[in-house]
Amino acid sequence: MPNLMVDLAGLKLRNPTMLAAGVMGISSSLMRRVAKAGAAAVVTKSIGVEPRLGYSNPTVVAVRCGLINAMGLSNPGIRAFTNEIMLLKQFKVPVVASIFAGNSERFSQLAQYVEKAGANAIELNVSCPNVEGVSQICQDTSLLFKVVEAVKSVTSVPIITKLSPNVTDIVHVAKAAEEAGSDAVTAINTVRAMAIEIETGRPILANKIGGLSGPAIKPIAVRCVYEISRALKIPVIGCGGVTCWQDAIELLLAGAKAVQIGTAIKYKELGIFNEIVSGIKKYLEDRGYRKVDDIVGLSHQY
Amino acid sequence: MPNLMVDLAGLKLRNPTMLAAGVMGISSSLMRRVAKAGAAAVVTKSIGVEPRLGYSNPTVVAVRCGLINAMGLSNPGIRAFTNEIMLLKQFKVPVVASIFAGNSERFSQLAQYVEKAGANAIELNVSCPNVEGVSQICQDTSLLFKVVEAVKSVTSVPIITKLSPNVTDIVHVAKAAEEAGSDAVTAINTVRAMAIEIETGRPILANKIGGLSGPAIKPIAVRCVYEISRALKIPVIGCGGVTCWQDAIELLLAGAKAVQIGTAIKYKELGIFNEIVSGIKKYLEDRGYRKVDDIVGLSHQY
Amino acid sequence: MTLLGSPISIDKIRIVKIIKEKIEVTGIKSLFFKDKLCYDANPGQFLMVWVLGVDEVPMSLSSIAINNLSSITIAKIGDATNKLHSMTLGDRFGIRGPYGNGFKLIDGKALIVGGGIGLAPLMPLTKELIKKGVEFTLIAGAKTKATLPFKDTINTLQKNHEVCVTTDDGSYGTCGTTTDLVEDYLTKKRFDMVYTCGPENMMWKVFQIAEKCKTLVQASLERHIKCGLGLCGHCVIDPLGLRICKDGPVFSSEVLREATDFGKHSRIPNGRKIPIGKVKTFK
Amino acid sequence: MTLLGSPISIDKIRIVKIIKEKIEVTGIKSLFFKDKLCYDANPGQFLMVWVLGVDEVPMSLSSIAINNLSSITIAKIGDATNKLHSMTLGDRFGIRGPYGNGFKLIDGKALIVGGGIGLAPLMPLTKELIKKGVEFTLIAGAKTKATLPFKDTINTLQKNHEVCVTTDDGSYGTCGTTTDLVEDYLTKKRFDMVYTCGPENMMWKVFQIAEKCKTLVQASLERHIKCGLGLCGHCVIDPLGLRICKDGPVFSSEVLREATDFGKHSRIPNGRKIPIGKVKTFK
Ligand SMILES: Cc1cc2nc3c(=O)[nH]c(=O)nc-3n(C[C@H](O)[C@H](O)[C@H](O)COP(=O)(O)OP(=O)(O)OC[C@H]3O[C@@H](n4cnc5c(N)ncnc54)[C@H](O)[C@@H]3O)c2cc1C
Ligand SMILES: Cc1cc2nc3c(=O)[nH]c(=O)nc-3n(C[C@H](O)[C@H](O)[C@H](O)COP(=O)(O)OP(=O)(O)OC[C@H]3O[C@@H](n4cnc5c(N)ncnc54)[C@H](O)[C@@H]3O)c2cc1C
Ligand SMILES: Cc1cc2nc3c(=O)[nH]c(=O)nc-3n(C[C@H](O)[C@H](O)[C@H](O)COP(=O)(O)O)c2cc1C
Ligand SMILES: Cc1cc2nc3c(=O)[nH]c(=O)nc-3n(C[C@H](O)[C@H](O)[C@H](O)COP(=O)(O)O)c2cc1C
Ligand code: FES
Ligand code: FES
Repeated sequence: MPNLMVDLAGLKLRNPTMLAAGVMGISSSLMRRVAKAGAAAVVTKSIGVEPRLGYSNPTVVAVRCGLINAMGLSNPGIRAFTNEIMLLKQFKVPVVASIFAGNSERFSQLAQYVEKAGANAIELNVSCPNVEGVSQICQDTSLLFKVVEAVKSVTSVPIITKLSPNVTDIVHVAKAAEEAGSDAVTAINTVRAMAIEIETGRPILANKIGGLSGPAIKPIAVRCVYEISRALKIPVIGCGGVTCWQDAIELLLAGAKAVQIGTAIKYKELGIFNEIVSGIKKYLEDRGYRKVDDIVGLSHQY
Repeated sequence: MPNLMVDLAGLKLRNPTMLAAGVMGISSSLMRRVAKAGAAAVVTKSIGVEPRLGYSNPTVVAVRCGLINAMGLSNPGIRAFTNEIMLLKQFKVPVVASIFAGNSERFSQLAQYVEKAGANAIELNVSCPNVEGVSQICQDTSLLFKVVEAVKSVTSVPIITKLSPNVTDIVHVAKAAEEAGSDAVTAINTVRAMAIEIETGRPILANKIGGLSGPAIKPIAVRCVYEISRALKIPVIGCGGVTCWQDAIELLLAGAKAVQIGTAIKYKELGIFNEIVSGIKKYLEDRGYRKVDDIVGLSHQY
Repeated sequence: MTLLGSPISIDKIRIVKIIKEKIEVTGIKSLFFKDKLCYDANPGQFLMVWVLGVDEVPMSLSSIAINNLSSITIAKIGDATNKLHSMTLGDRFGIRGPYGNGFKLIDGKALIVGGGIGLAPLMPLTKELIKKGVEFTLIAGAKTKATLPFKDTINTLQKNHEVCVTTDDGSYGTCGTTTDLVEDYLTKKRFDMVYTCGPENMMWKVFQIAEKCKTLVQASLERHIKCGLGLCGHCVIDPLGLRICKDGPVFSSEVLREATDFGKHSRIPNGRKIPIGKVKTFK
Repeated sequence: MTLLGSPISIDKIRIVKIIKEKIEVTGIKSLFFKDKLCYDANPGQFLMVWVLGVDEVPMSLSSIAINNLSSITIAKIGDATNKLHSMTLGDRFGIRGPYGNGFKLIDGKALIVGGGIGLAPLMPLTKELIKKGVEFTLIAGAKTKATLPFKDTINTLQKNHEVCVTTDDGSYGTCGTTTDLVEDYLTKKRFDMVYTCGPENMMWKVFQIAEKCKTLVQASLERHIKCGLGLCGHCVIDPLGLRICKDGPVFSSEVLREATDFGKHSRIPNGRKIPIGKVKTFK
């Protein structure tokens, strides 16, 4: 019986699957349901200091190989959301609070809030592809450095930086996060994309441009995880298009210590978590591996 | 009967479809076949000064929503290839010669060669995602500027710059190409990606990392074309994942004056060109448009 | 399961043309259109309706494939519904879906309780029950005669079914509320299922009465819908973590008993949970 | 057509294990493996064989689903084929395919002409012809006895079919070349089709003879295969623009007549076209 536990820079997971940020992460009840379905931890919707309405609908459009979304970081604000984190803690669900802001002060403020509420780790969303002020952070490594450093100096839980694929050199950005003290990175957030309805000629999303997720981006996620995990010492969490256990294994082999799952829930509902966990277990078992770490980054040797 | 003709910065096309670079473009016979199948122009395989073997196999891997390739710019070198261009001219196939090099001198040299051989236009491949020295050009706008300017100063046929989506800000790069005198741009080349075989843990491509093409990247191409065509005055050629006529229309509405087709040939063989041309024609006809230009960039108004 | 939404998946937006329109009463209008994917819809399922340039909002199917036409019936509330009301024959909007679970048909005898625009998903339900030979009684309520939609259909149903109409002011049918009548019916007769849609406080009262009378309920709930795909979580009902758009919109008694949000709390578009009375609703 | 290659498409690499091996002669070895997608393969189709860490090369199926096993038969030529020769029971390689068109079965009487390792795709062809009840004569040639593969199969075929073996040095069968025998047969007897695979100059001569004798030919050609998907164009035959991997590898007389590259020119891996004698081939 292989051991599925993973230690992510101090964040202990009973298996390597997590819920990705922004998917179902608006209420403790849904996140609890996700945890019951098998996810070892949940990442919340990205929360800002103030309540935020986000963009108007359509905020999501299905395309052939995935989804494009531009929610616009709608969220109830940190004060209202604190309650959801505390409820999750009652249910003993390991929770990673995703936070976003435009500068390091507000990031620090948010981090302190969610840590106090009981978050087991904090994911910094510096990579939302379609919100002014947030997408820029991961494009400016000195700003990113400041944000991570500031958050790190006021918190004691693990800090995870969520990276964007919409940059020329993701390794360069990841290194800045590492140097600034990030305990782990998540790769990747969505890829900037767009869909136009051809009968009307209209961009479908109210925000026109959004972020592509789902099967389409898995090969991009594999590449990013591979590149980053070879260059960094801190753990990488793989994210992007994981839709079956084989995809999860591919990301682990590429160098991810754990995987996040978002869009696939649309295709397979919450059963996806158990499907992936069983798949990973069987994969390890069949090949005589004892623990998940045994296969993390195995592809690097070639 | 709508007029399908398109004038691409002086390159006259009988319809808005072209063969994308690197697909079938190694021999005049295949390119002629593509033209017979309906393509208004063909772009050749990217040609360098010297013969080049490229990477060893596997050079292509099929993934769920497309292909990843790392051919490594294998090509017979400009001297041997000149013959293919001349043959194409005999058959009166409009030919866009794709060329690559590491610096502006060699780019100019190649440009003069292919123009002399009869190329109707030249596409500068400054965006191959997996070859050292070439991928860097479109990441360094001042180098790109030099290359385009140099080529422009020694040629009189239209110069098309092929752009990479693997940059933080594609509009910025496109503008540099325009300012340097590029007559048009093609967007997009492939997206850096990777596939790992999970039984063995091995990266599949010999070069490990390659470029993703096909349906997966169409929403990324739509976004790039939309962004670029709104910011530039020169025409944009859309490329990336076009697999049916609806995809072609979507790119035209996004702002492309013509579309290139590559990977879809794997799914639909050469019939794809006629399918798309008829689809565009019917679309225009049904809505009372007289020419392709009538719908180019229609989405910009919203 | 098709892993990759193919171009004809229900998630793809289809642009449809208004082929027929019908003003039900002032402020409530039905728009009819042709869409193949709606042919197999269940009563209670909804569409995401893309009002071009304005918004994308959920709307129940108020008729399904009658002479190939389906319809939505819209109460005029705000931007999107105003725009839909301003549209006429030949105008276009986008749809995706049908989404959600819809009502489960039962055997036996049903009580159908609809309030105002909440009657919309109940109209195709009556059609299906008739097809299946299920006996039913319909209670249709509205504030006044002037706000009761579907009068034609209700009148037609009256010929072969027990139908009670109530208005708060007695301007049409009997004077009173639907819940008064529900209490009457459920205590006097045996029903195998209560189907209800309408203002949430009405549905909540119906559910309380039905519980007392040991009768099962299927209620179609409403929350703010963003994605309609079960992903964003905005339409959640605590504490079970049920998504209106995917696990609902129709929930049965077993679930309603545990759904403490029901009748009490809702979430506003930014995701904050507030007491239900404070939510501006369309009814 | 499935637009999106699903995970079970033929293009997905499958890792297979060597379940049986057979040294045909020194330098030619067959490897047997189990693969469901090969069950429906046609004789003449090929696989792209991923020799882990070395190369990915085309190999014809030399047997198809015999007791669920299929095989490739490898002539030792260079890096990839050396590596395949060094592999043994339990070792693994990757495959995708089967690709290409394969031989078209005819009614009537067939002449099969194979040279050396070129006999590989012809072995499953004989099996299919037998199944279909098509009469055939087999001409199998090699340089010497020591380089003639498939001797067992050839011997078995001999029991019910006309079989001629020739070696350049006469060390096995008759002394001479396959083409000498082809000329003999075609001038003396009537055949409805000549199936051939082997060194290109051999096939070219066979084709010339067949043309003279007004007999149709199906020849399995070979060029440098990169993608195997019909995309890269490296495997092209001028001037028709035919791709070995997609339009071939088997071409019939109508095409061969126009294919001026046939027997004359080939492309080296960088895409340059050179006279065929100058290409280092595997035969
Ligand atoms: C499953 C379901 C089925 C529905 N069926 C019908 C129907 O058949 N007929 C009908 O008239 N109405 C129906 N509604 C309600 C309808 O969606 C809202 O009236 C409509 O969205 C209002 O949009 P607006 O732009 O006109 O109003 P706005 O000015 O945007 O808002 C007014 C109020 O409408 C509601 N609303 C707005 N946007 C949404 C949204 N995306 N999701 C849910 N509520 C929203 C909110 O309560 C809001 O306070 C249904 C709602 C749900 C959840
Ligand atoms: C459709 C087809 C079917 C084939 N079937 C068989 C078969 O059943 N048995 C068999 O032994 N061989 C077969 N071959 C030939 C086989 O692919 C080559 O012998 C093999 O690729 C040599 O690889 P290598 O690394 O050992 O040699 P290398 O040292 O790489 O090269 C030696 C020579 O092999 C040939 N070659 C190398 N790579 C390729 C390639 N990708 N595509 C085509 N030729 C190549 C070239 O002529 C080259 O000069 C077939 C070829 C084709 C096109
Ligand atoms: C509807 C939706 C909302 C999302 N919201 C957020 C968010 O708030 N913060 C964030 O960091 N990522 C957000 N993401 C990105 C996901 O966390 C994830 O990085 C991305 O979707 C790729 O993974 P997937 O293909 O498994 O969905 C969102 C994705 C979707 C589809
Ligand atoms: C096998 C293959 C080879 C390619 N070679 C080149 C090349 O030599 N030069 C170039 O500019 N683009 C090359 N491309 C990129 C295509 O021209 C095109 O930009 C990309 O594939 C996206 O379009 P598609 O999805 O229609 O294929 C190649 C693509 C493929 C699939
Ligand atoms: S509206 Fe997004 S989950 Fe229901
Ligand atoms: S090998 Fe690429 S087209 Fe045949």
